[in-house]
Amino acid sequence: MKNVIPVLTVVLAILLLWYGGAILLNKQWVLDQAARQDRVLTTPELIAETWAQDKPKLPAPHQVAVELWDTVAMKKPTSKRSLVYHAWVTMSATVLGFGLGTLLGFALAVGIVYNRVMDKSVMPWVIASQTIPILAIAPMIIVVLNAIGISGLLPKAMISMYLSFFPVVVGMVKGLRSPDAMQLDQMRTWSATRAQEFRRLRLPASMPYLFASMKIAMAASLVGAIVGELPTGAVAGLGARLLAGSYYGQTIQIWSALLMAAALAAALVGLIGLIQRITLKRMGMA
Amino acid sequence: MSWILAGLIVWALGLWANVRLSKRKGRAAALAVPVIFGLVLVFVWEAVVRGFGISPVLLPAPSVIAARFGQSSGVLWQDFVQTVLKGALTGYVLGCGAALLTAIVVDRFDFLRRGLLPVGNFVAALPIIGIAPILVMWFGFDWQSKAAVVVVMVFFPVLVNAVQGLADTSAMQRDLMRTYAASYWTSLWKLRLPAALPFIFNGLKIASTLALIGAIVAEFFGSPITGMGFRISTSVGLLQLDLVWAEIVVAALAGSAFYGGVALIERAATFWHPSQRGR
Amino acid sequence: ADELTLQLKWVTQAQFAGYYVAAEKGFYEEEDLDVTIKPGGPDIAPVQVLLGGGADVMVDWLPSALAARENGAPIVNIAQPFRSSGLMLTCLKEHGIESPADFPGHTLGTWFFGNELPLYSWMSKLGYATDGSEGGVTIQKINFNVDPLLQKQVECATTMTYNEYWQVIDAGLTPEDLVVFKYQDEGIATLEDGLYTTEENLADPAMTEKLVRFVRASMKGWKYAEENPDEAAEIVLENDETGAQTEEHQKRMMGEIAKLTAGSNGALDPADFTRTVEVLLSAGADPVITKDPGEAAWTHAITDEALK
Amino acid sequence: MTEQVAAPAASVPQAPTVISAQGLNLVYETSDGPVQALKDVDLKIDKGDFVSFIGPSGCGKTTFLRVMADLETPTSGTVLVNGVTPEAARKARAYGYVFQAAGLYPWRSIGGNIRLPLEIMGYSKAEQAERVQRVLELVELSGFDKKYPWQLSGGMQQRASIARALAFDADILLMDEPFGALDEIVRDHLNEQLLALWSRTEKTICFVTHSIPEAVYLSTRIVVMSPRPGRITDVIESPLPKERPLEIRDSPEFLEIAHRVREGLRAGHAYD
Amino acid sequence: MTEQVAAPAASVPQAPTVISAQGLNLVYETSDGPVQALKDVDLKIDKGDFVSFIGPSGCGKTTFLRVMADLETPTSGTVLVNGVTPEAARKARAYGYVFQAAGLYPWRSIGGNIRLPLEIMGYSKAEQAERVQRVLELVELSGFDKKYPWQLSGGMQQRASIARALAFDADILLMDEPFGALDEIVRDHLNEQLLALWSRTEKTICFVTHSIPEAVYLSTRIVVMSPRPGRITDVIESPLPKERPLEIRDSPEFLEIAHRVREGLRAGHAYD
Ligand SMILES: Nc1ncnc2c1ncn2[C@@H]1O[C@H](COP(=O)(O)OP(=O)(O)OP(=O)(O)O)[C@@H](O)[C@H]1O
Ligand SMILES: Nc1ncnc2c1ncn2[C@@H]1O[C@H](COP(=O)(O)OP(=O)(O)OP(=O)(O)O)[C@@H](O)[C@H]1O
Ligand SMILES: Cc1ncc(C[n+]2csc(CCO)c2C)c(N)n1
Ligand SMILES: [Mg+2]
Ligand SMILES: [Mg+2]
Repeated sequence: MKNVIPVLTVVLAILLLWYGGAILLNKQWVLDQAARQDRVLTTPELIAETWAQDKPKLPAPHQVAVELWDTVAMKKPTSKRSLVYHAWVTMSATVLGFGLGTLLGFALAVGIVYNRVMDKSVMPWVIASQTIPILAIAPMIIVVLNAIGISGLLPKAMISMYLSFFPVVVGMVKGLRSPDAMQLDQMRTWSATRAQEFRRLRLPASMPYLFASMKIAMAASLVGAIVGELPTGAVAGLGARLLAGSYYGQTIQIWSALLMAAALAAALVGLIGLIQRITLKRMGMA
Repeated sequence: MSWILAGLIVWALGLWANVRLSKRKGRAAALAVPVIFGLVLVFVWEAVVRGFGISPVLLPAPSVIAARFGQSSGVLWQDFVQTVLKGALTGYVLGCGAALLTAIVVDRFDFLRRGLLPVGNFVAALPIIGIAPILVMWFGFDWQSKAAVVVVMVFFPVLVNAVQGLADTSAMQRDLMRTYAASYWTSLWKLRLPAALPFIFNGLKIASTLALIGAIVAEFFGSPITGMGFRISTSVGLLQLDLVWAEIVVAALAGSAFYGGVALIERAATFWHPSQRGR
Repeated sequence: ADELTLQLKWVTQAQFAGYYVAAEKGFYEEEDLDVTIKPGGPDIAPVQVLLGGGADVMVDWLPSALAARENGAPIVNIAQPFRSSGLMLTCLKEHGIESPADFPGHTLGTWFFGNELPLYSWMSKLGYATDGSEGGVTIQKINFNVDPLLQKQVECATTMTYNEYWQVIDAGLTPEDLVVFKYQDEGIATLEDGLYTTEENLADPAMTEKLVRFVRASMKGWKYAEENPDEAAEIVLENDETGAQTEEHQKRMMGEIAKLTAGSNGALDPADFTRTVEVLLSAGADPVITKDPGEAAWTHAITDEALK
Repeated sequence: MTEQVAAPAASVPQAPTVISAQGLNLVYETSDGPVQALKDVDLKIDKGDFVSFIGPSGCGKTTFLRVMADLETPTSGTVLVNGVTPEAARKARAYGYVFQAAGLYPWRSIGGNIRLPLEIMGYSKAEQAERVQRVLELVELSGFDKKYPWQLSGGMQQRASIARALAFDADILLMDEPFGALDEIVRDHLNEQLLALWSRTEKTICFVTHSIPEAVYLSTRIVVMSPRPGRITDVIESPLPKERPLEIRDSPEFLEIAHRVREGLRAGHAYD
Repeated sequence: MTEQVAAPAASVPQAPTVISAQGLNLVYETSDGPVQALKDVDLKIDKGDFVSFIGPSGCGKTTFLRVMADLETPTSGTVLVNGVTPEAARKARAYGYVFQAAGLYPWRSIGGNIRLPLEIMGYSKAEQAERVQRVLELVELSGFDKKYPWQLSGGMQQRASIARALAFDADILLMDEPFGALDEIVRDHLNEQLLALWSRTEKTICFVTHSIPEAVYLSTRIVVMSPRPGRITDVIESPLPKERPLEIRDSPEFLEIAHRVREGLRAGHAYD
């Protein structure tokens, strides 16, 4: 609770900058329009108009707020015009992709830690895989998956998975290797099996790492889902909203979809944080 | 059929070689194993594309990509300069530099830390895909807007890591500085910055892959008629998939080299850290 | 019913009204067809979908279809519901461009992804370099909206008569603020929005038979849409899943689309095809296509059957 | 669990050999070059012996213990434990090992930490609970089994780690400076307890310490080692009786052995 | 640098008071409730004193040292150091502090670690080099100045940390179990060295230890503390002369003081 005042201060500062920025960026258009219509604007008029444009370069915060209110609270959540509906569509793909990515990442990490060949050969390629601009070839992936009959939620989830498995691999490899030499030696003196060593030492030791990387993975997964929604443009989801907004120059719509996406990410990441706190508390580590 | 068979055989051979090699010690083996893994991957790809007769419009074979690589090296180089050297690198340097300075300020003023970090986390959750078009609108079509996207993308990972790193000193290490009655700047310079280096490099490494991806993706939302992202997005429309893949190869090579470079510097700068000492 | 998948070139909008009308009004059903319409998007290459087996027919423009053909995609035009081109270049009057002779020294924006081909051909026909050098023009890639024009990042922008032009108007500019060059009027029109399938499909009698029925029903849809533009626009709106389209815009778009489909019974006019190929071949240094694909790139086999 | 290895052994005059090392050498390859940690080490330890290892820091005491426990492989030479290789002995769970630092798992309570080896070795739940209680009492930590390691002081943690090694029936106990972090009074107390346990159970104990009085008080034999390369310079048999009250430390025999150990140690140092 | 604080003091019969604590209480607020670490502590330390603190683990020895060094603020009571508050004394760089663990900075070599306080206090480069060499010799680590902490054994690290505290001219030396990790021979040697340094420099030394002989051997006064809440139960003045050969430890006076300390300690424990 100590954070409330600092956070509010920062938010306030951002709002001020935002309003100021809106004036700066939208000024040109307002002036051009006035010139075309032979009007002369006073400064207050100018400012008022920059904050009330239909298709501003940067919409003012209240414009976005009104749009959010209209599309979140005033529409039936099942309506195609409701942001809640689109957020739901994106969230399904995000969560599915996140689940798949976490599983894949976990499996790879276990393989890397327990198998010499994987340890030596896989990691450089895992890193290289993330330097491929998957976002750039997402459309092709969608098309190719479509061609072999996979469509709907799964292609989006696959892109999410591709982006989210990486932080999990990296974090889990670190976590599974975090027990120190002495702790491993103890297991040896008790002549514990590999499975016992894994369940009773490596796994619990890796928990803090797992949660930290799951948070990153969740955020990445959301980006993946949105990217997956872009090329199939006309379909549902926050990504489709962003795109449609962009085709028709609806900046306000873009910003509201964007803020909705950020809120969704914050909520999902917060959920993991909650699970983390409960789990670590029960393990006596918090 | 013969291609598929060949693919299977090469795969088995590669696996066998790696199982043997990974038992050996030494630099050469450590290098050979992933290389063999990669070569096998490429060969199997070739075999699958040829064996199943996959249309070049869907997935070109590596040999076709390689041929295109040679043919279009001029275009590839020009795109590389535009995207990587101008867009990604500039943005990376600016973004990481700004993040480090901010980290120090944030670390100095607790009020900012408690206010800025939660908001920062929220802002960092804004998908790049949504930000890119806006930044292109603000900063124009050329590399400046790509650099801006990269700045936004790398800023928070580096900031968060740096802030965490600056706080990662043990009570005893700080107490020692206290007994010396060291000033804030002295203890920053002699204790907290060195202690933060492993974290900072962690952030810099993450940022190095993000930078490239960010620059390329941003080009999807507006670019002059050059650049890797531009080429990828427009060549798909012309069905020049071989050129698309050649660009992707450039991206992967550049990204891996970038990451590797940062990792090398990390190794030199944090040689003392347990993670760099072991194994 | 027989299943068939149609891949559109762009998002759900009145540009594709004929197909949505045919589906909604039961014309496909009457032909015993179950048609799935897949919307496109900015980064979807319909040819890829077609060749990958994700669709049986696609809507594409002839220039990019021919370019794909040269790159090894065996695709064939089987019908041409659009007679005229809706492509144009829109400039702000304040930049002082009144005729194509004024282009040099200015920045022209166009979509890429195959859509740039007509513009390049035009410029080359005019004899202008496109690399921004002295006496030439600068080509700028723009995304599929008109912001760069409004914000003066380009001086002219590619627009469609039925869509982007009206976005400029909606933004608050008047027709008097603008100068437009229609490709149709400049004599460099290339064929848009045709129906294409693969050579492989055409070799399969069962498939051709299905395509015949499909084209017949689609043309019925188009003609219905031409006659009932407002109802057609409503149907399109119902099929838009983003919920982002507006009624006003779609009704206006349908009105403009009707002008482009007017005069086509669905059969490709070989003269139009030849003109398109000429325009494309005339592009100078880096031509879109290097040789005339000839009659292999189109067929009347389907329309002949369908229009019987 | 360990029957197949444990020799039948009663306390006969010539007890069977439990550990025998011959011509043991161990070289660590480090980035600074090789480090010879053990050089030509020969040693025989009989069943029921209490052997202390003493020597300057870095002389190879820990290394020797680790070799016995199959945590380190000697470069050359042979070690036999209960007549088999250290590996076989380890697999037969012949060892209880107390490490130089406590090394408790932070996510397990004290009770959970002590239960860990019992779970791994497959003791029944009831047996586990019973044993945990017993060893907690032995190290005077009853009532702390629900606490987590970070809620205990360093000395308490070290005692918990000793309890963990005593919880299961290993007949060889390897203890690496187990009492280093404790104050003198607690240390005396635990010394007494350890001696009592040892004479009750006939375990064989190898014990590393830096304290000369502690070594003399506890052991039947004291092994003095010299610094790198680690060699055994002296093996001192203690004539002290098995029954040892704390006051024995003021007896002349005691002081005399302590003196001998001190001399042996001093020989390994550079000073005077 | 420290002149303004250091009292002029020669070894006159009634040396000036360097540290005086009165009615000191310190309570740690923890999630398990408050922990009283120091209760009603009164103590006076004169210039040139060598004071040992001894007591069971967790009795508040470290806490008391930390209060003196202004690393902890007492809940109530007053402390004066050189007649000023601990904070002012700290700012005047009156302390050299040796922590319970070595706490070297891993990114600095041994030489770099010892140089650290010298750099901060603005010694000239030449002076720095000269002092580093001198203290390295003192703790027998000459030749190791280019090594990094993790390349040294625990005992060597601890000696480096002692060297670090000796490198600059603090006239109060606070040492928290500095010799805990060392073997007996090295420990004896460093004890001698420390005594020599002390009698040469007239520093005031506060020294925490668990070893009774060490406390008796080194100190002019021994402060015995009892467990929580930490109180001072006894302050023993040593009649031993300033000149102390190692053999003094066998003298009757020595044994008699040791006995008194042991009795004081035992009173604080639960056993017998
Ligand atoms: N894993 C290792 N790699 C390289 N050298 C090692 C390793 N472990 C120990 N050494 C070196 O081997 C020598 C013996 O080490 P060991 O730990 O056995 O000493 P010790 O007698 O237990 O010392 P201490 O009393 O300080 O615990 C030392 O010089 C040490 O530096
Ligand atoms: N930061 C802290 N927060 C809460 N309690 C603390 C803290 N530091 C010490 N204590 C508690 O205060 C008491 C005194 O601790 P202190 O470290 O002074 O003991 P000590 O005499 O130095 O013990 P040792 O000989 O083990 O070093 C202990 O019970 C300890 O648990
Ligand atoms: C894949 C693809 N994307 C966009 C266009 C350009 N385009 C043609 S019609 C239209 C609809 C709105 O006017 C747009 C944007 C294209 N030809 N192909
Ligand atoms: Mg050791
Ligand atoms: Mg202490």
